[in-house]
Amino acid sequence: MGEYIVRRLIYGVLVLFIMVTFVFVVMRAVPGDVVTLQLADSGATEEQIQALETELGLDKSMIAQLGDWLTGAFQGDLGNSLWSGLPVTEIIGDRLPVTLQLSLMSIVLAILIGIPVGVISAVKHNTFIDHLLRITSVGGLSIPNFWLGLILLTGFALVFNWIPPLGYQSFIENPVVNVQQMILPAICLAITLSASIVRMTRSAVLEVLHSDFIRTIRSKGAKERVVIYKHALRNSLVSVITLIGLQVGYLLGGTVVLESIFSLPGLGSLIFETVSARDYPVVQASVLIFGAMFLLVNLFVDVMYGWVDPRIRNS
Amino acid sequence: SSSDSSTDSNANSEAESANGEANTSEPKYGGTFTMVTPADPDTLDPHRQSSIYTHQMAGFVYNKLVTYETGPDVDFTDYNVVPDLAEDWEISEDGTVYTFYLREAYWHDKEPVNGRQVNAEDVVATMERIIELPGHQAALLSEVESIEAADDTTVVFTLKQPFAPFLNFMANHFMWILPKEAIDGEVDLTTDAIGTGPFVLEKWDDNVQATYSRNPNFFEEGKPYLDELIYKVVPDQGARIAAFRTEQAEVIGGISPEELDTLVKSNPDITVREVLFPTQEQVYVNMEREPFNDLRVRKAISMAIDRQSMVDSIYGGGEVSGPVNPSLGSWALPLEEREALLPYDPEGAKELLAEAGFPNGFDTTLIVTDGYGEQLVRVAQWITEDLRNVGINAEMEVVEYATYFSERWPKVDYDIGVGYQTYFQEPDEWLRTQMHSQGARNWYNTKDSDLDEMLDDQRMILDENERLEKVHEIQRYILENVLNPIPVSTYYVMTPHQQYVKNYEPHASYGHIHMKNVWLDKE
Amino acid sequence: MTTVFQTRKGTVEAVNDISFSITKGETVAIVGESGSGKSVSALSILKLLESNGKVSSGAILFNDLNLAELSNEEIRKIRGKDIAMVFQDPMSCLDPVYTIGDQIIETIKIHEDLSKKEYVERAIELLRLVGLPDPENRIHTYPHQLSGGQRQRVMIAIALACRPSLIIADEPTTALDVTVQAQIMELLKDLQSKFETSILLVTHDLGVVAEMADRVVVVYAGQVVEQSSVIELFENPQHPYTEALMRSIPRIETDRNQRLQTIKGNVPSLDDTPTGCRFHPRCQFATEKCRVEEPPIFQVADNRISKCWLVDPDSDIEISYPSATKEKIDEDVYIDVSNRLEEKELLLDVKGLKKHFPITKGILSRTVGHVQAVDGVSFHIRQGETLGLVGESGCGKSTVGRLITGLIDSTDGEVSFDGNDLISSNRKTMKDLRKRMQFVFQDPYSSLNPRMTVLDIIGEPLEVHGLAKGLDKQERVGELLETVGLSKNDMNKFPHQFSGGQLQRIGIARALATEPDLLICDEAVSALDVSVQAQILNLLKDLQKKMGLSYLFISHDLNVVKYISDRIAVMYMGEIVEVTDSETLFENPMHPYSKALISAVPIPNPTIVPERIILEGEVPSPSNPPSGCKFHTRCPMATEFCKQQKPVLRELSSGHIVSCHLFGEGEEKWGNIL
Amino acid sequence: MSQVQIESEIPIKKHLATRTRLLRVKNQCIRFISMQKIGVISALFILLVIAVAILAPVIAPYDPVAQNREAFLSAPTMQHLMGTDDLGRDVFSRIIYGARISLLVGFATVIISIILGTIIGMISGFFGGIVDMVIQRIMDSIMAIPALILALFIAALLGPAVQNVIIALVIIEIPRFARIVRGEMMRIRETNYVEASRSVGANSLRIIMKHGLPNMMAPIIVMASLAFGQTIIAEASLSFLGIGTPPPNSSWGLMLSNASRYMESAPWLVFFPGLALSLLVLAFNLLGDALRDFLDPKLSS
Ligand SMILES: Nc1ncnc2c1ncn2[C@@H]1O[C@H](COP(=O)(O)OP(=O)(O)OP(=O)(O)O)[C@@H](O)[C@H]1O
Ligand SMILES: Nc1ncnc2c1ncn2[C@@H]1O[C@H](COP(=O)(O)OP(=O)(O)OP(=O)(O)O)[C@@H](O)[C@H]1O
Ligand SMILES: [Mg+2]
Ligand SMILES: [Mg+2]
Repeated sequence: MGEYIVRRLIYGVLVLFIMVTFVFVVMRAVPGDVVTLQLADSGATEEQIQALETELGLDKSMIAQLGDWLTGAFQGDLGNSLWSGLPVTEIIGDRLPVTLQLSLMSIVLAILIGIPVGVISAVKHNTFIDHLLRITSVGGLSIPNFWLGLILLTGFALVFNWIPPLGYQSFIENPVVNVQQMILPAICLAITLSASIVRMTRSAVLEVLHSDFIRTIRSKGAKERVVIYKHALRNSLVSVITLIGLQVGYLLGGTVVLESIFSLPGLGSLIFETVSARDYPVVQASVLIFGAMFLLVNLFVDVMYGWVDPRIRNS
Repeated sequence: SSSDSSTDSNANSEAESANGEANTSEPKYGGTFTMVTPADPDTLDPHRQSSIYTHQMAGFVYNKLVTYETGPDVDFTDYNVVPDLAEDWEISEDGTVYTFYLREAYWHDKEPVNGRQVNAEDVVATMERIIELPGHQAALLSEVESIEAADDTTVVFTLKQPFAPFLNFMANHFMWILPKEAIDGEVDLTTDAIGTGPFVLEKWDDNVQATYSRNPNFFEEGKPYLDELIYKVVPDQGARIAAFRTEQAEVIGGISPEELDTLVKSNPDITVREVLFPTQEQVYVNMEREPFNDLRVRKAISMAIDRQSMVDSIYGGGEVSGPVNPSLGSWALPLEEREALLPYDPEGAKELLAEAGFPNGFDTTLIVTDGYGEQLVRVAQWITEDLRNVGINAEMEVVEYATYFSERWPKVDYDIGVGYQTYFQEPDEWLRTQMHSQGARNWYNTKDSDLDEMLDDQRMILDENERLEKVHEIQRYILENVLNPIPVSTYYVMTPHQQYVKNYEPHASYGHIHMKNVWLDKE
Repeated sequence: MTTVFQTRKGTVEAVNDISFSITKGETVAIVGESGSGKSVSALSILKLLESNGKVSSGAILFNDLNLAELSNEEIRKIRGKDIAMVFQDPMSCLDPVYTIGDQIIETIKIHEDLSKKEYVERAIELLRLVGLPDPENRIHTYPHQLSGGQRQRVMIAIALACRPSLIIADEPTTALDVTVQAQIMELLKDLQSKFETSILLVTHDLGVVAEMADRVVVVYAGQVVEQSSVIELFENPQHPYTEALMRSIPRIETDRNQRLQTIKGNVPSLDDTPTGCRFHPRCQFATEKCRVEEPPIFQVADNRISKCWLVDPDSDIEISYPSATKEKIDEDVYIDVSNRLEEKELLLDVKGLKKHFPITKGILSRTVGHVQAVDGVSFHIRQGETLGLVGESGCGKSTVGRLITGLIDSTDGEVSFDGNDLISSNRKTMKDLRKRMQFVFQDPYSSLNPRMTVLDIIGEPLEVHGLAKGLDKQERVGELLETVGLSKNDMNKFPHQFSGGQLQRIGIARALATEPDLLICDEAVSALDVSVQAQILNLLKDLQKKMGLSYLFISHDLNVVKYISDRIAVMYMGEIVEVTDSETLFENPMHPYSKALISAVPIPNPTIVPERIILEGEVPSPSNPPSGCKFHTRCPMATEFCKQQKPVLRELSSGHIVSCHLFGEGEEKWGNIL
Repeated sequence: MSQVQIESEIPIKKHLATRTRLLRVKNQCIRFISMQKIGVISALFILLVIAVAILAPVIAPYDPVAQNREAFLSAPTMQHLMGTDDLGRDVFSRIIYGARISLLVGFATVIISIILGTIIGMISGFFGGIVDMVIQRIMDSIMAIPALILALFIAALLGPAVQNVIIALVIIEIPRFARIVRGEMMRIRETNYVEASRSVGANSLRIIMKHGLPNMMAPIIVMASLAFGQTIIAEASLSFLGIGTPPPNSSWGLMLSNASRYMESAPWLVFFPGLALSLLVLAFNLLGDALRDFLDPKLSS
């Protein structure tokens, strides 16, 4: 397992490298550059523009820039923002926890809703409840979460005269306020995710319920509850976990929209802001972090497999 | 620059009515004032950033040598220069030497400045920094030959030649005075600010909020009244309104007129400040491209636009603007004259087009960026429709902001465009930067030697009335003979604040310089 | 104890009015072709049917308790405690995520309240009982860490956990190799005698029945057609179906020159059961009465019933099976060709063929070892000859087949076909040679593209080799279909519209399309029911006679191989250990492995008690084969020498080649060492 | 004469074969209709939306960009069934035209990414080895960036335009299709019927085209119908963030984005486009589900 994790990490670094190179090249290839953007309205001279280019290190060849950046990145230095001059690590350090917490809360919420509902749907297979739950879950997948976010926010404001407290506060600072701020966006994100978890749990549990070993367990005289929760669910978890790993991508994407609706200073809105400012290092680093988050979650998912399924653990 | 000054962002406001009663009662001390805006700056360094957010936050902390007057009796657009850090100043006869006498003021009590007294060194260092750094602010001091500290409290500016806008430029928001320690790099100006202003920056969480506390050593005795000032970022309009409703915010900005209407209907108590926006929408054409080099076509475009209906329905009110923005008060042409020179006359437009050889109109592309927010895109759509009505089929192209601002607009790569201009506070800026053939922001290929000459002349006229005449004359000339960029309209910014907020008398210049006077009438 | 089922599945009846009984300590076998309702009957007893099925009428009496009427909760208490089950596929019948210890303990926990320590002790004891070595440590292993045989032992341990009085075993050995099957059967018999448990054995293998059962229930299309004691049944079957079934399996003693008896047609589908006697459409003796009237169950003798009008005491029809069978045999006596084989030309010559599959690891696909799937195999096939290739699962049989046809590249060795070297030949020659060498696959369904019509499937080789197109192709395909006994009209159908036997005929037709000289049949009949298997075997024999084909016949079923092959090669772990003609191999196997293999084959004759050589342990991993003679780890006669020195193939007598130290130079050296 | 007759027989037989195929297709349709009621309803709804989109100029009561300067933000009335927006444009007409954009983005994205994804996946899955290794790493790196983030990145860089949204979404979808196709190809490559085909001498191209493609259609179709829904939502999200379809087009996402400024004063602006969007996505998801069930041999028997 240890070797496996190391291998996956190396592999992840490779993937991140391709990704960053892609982002790096694309950002510089498209129209709009940061120096003009900063100096266009000041009537700055050629020399001033060049001086700024040199100051920002943008006068070097693209390969040299990439090389510099990567060298820095390996040492944990992601460069400085081209606009504020702040270290990118610091900027991201401020934003990352928000996105992480939001994602985490949504995943937990989604699991808490999705798995039990999925199991019920599978057990009540082909009954009215099952149909209802299935349709609801497809419905959950079909509602754009930004729409849901808008409606929840306005709805709460109009009906209860309540909105999440303004001004993001971290969980450590003020857990109560923090949770109040995070809960609505987390619900919006969780709804889509839990809908897919319901569907996946349902089909996985159904499939497992039809497998041979379940018959063995029944033939032992096990109670139905044991059959379902101890055996069927546990065996279905691999597919559910896989799904969560894959859906984390959607979830992280969704954070962008909800962060903007619920005024949360997260990583998603950071990318959004900095892409149009052509703040290359910040965008590169944010994309990198998102990629790394995705890969780490999936690595974690793979490690979870081992925990859930001994066959994978030993191979 | 105009880059970050989205229309939604202006929280400035002007006392329109009923400010008498506010002043009758004694100001109360204390309380927290929360200001909610759609965004905040990337950096706090006021000389490196022209963003309105940077300067709004700078205004709480820093002072200039001179500033503008604010108050119940002062109009939002009155640019009356009054003392700030400079207690007094003298101008030499020939208008080339300005001597400023500093008052006794102390920096905020923060490391490494630790509340020492402000001296001339600080001012000189600041001015040198302004000149050295690339950017718009350097242009404001371009006529300055030397800056010297005559003694600890006296600073002398020597100009290359008489320069009418100088004092006005000294009151410009770029002129925030910084402590020398900060300029020497002992303070991280991107994230921190140590000034002399009414409020002390306690903490800034980028994109979340900035918290300020009362400066007990502020040089204006007894001010400010507020204990705490919070500058909060809430990008979503709905959330801002909700925050206002729930009294989590004292004042909010960037609210669409319709939503404001709904808000006022449900909360009749609230006060809405209505002020002229210090910039305007402009339609500009590329004068090097056919058929826009033809004055008749430009006039036709201008006549096609139903300015008043547009500003009323999109912004909920405003007026026809001119080459100098109406927010500059008397420097702008009087409203009647603007309306007369920029008429709405689709039939006339069609005739002019026919005269110019386009009886059936023509096809073209109109660029706009969404970087300033949705309103401008709506304006562009409105104008597109107006143009279509006179036969100009303009296909609208929404350009990504960075591309717009670094490739299209400054490089004059477009047929027609619709955009905002930066918030200039000097007629010279409005006219010369945009329309002089050498103008830093002449991004329209406008060239007119007569105009160039007139523009050069007016900056030398030291007599204010004489200069005013000249500026008006230039504007008339522009509207009749040049007409690029084509002024569209200036709208009223409507800012709601809670009814218990008193003395909230904002000014058109950047920096919320009125906040030192504000107090809260609540327990 | 009498049980009667009537199970309804939606509208279909999978089991129709079945009655049988089991007494204490007795083994009753249910036999029948696939789909006849064996498993459903077994599952019905414990109400373990899928949710769409239920026992609709009848009673299941267990010690006077009617299981059919019990509530779910009540039946749950009986499951595992009084009646336990063992299922066919040990791979899929254990929960993969819990240790075997947990799974055994779970059973005990459900029914008995003991302390934690006692549970573990009980589990260990059970594992010891079923002969799993090192049970103390093994209880912590997961199912996937065990071999098939070991898992089946665990299944039995679970079944035995609460000392049930009845074990229902549904095809408990079908998924296992013969040698392992022999181990398990031995174990079951042992345990039964120890605990006096009754066993209800569900199987389709008459050999297993003969060996294990006391009484037999024959089912056909959901009905019991015959019930009798095992000896009587094999001696004198009373139902034409039973009779036909027994005739259609090739046995070791079956004359290779005779055709196998087949049962025409297929098992009827459940939604389309024939009227009258359900067997009548396939029955040689069917009369008008059979067609319309369903026969009742006739008591033929004590404890012996048959559901056939033929045994109706009032009936006037005389039955004489032998004559019926004989008539068939007369028709199709084969000319014994084996004598002339020597003269025939050499068609395929394989020398020192090796295939090592690399085991890769890591992102860089580092090779960390090799699976020595085929490790130096040499044999030859003459024109018109059939070579059988037998061996346990995973020994490399299929790989040999693939290597010969060039579907995979060999690591080493030579293959020459009709004088042409295959390995070094270029693409073009290779393609031409392929034309003459065709494959018939094990699973007829999966080897046919489900989205192609039969015309396209059989036409594919014709197109690929540019033999026929358009109309010609259609004609050729039509001919081929007729050759394998199908109709021209089937051309435009899709594979799913055919039965297994028909599909295999299509597979054969495809293989014949290019008019090959050699057919490689990889387990070509293993997936088929016995009666269909017989049809295909007959077809293959006919084709050989007609077209002079040669076969490389790969199978693990020794009875089948014996029946069809002229010579047989026995493989063990990628190596050939013995080659000889089929008679000799069965009469006088030399290699200990061949001996064990042959002795392990269940003989469908209850009167014969086979002398079994039970091989210990499991097949070693081919990626890490034992040193010396690869068989030494399981060989009852292994010596120290075998561990060190690899034996070579030696011709002991004409055409009889063996690789064992017991014969040849090893003997002397062994002597020396001792 | 005889020559002619023989020749004419081929087309007849060919025709017969085609007819059997058609018949099979027809039977499948009938089976689908009888088995998957919800799927049929969804398909009908989608067809309806497609028809509405095509016939938009005929159906829509107003020009979607025409500004009625007499009626800004008018609530639903008989004249404007779903009200008007902030520029006085008819919401109903805009929704009808908006269907064009949603469907255009959906179809273009899905079709282009199916084609490219299938080609890439086939190559990767069939040839394996180093080719597969390289392709997969590239696909991995695209997939490692969360979809919306990648779209946001690309669309924000390229600027707001429908074709840029499609480019962004295609880049996102390609690896997903490629992965499925690759997996299917690897599975099919190992099936007995491919081995059988190889054993009769068929070459790679034939195997890919005759055996590969037809047998992976089922998962591709299911994937495609689900991708439709995701794509439509993604387009809306991008438009919501202001980097999708640019004004004055009437994309649903864009309408929602504008409407968010009038949540209180003109709730119908949020309600109708949101409803249209959800219904269409729901229909695609339900259809995808129905197809999955239908095409899954385990469930369809
Ligand atoms: N859950 C079910 N739903 C519908 N039909 C079923 C179900 N289970 C079994 N059947 C049908 O019942 C019939 C009998 O099946 P059963 O499994 O008992 O056969 P079997 O004799 O055990 O065959 P095999 O030797 O292949 O195991 C078959 O035709 C099968 O298709
Ligand atoms: N492509 C492959 N890669 C790696 N190992 C393989 C491959 N194909 C077969 N093997 C291994 O080679 C050995 C021989 O396999 P093969 O299929 O030839 O056995 P077999 O005798 O035909 O078995 P069975 O009776 O189960 O069909 C097995 O251990 C198998 O796991
Ligand atoms: Mg069975
Ligand atoms: Mg095999």
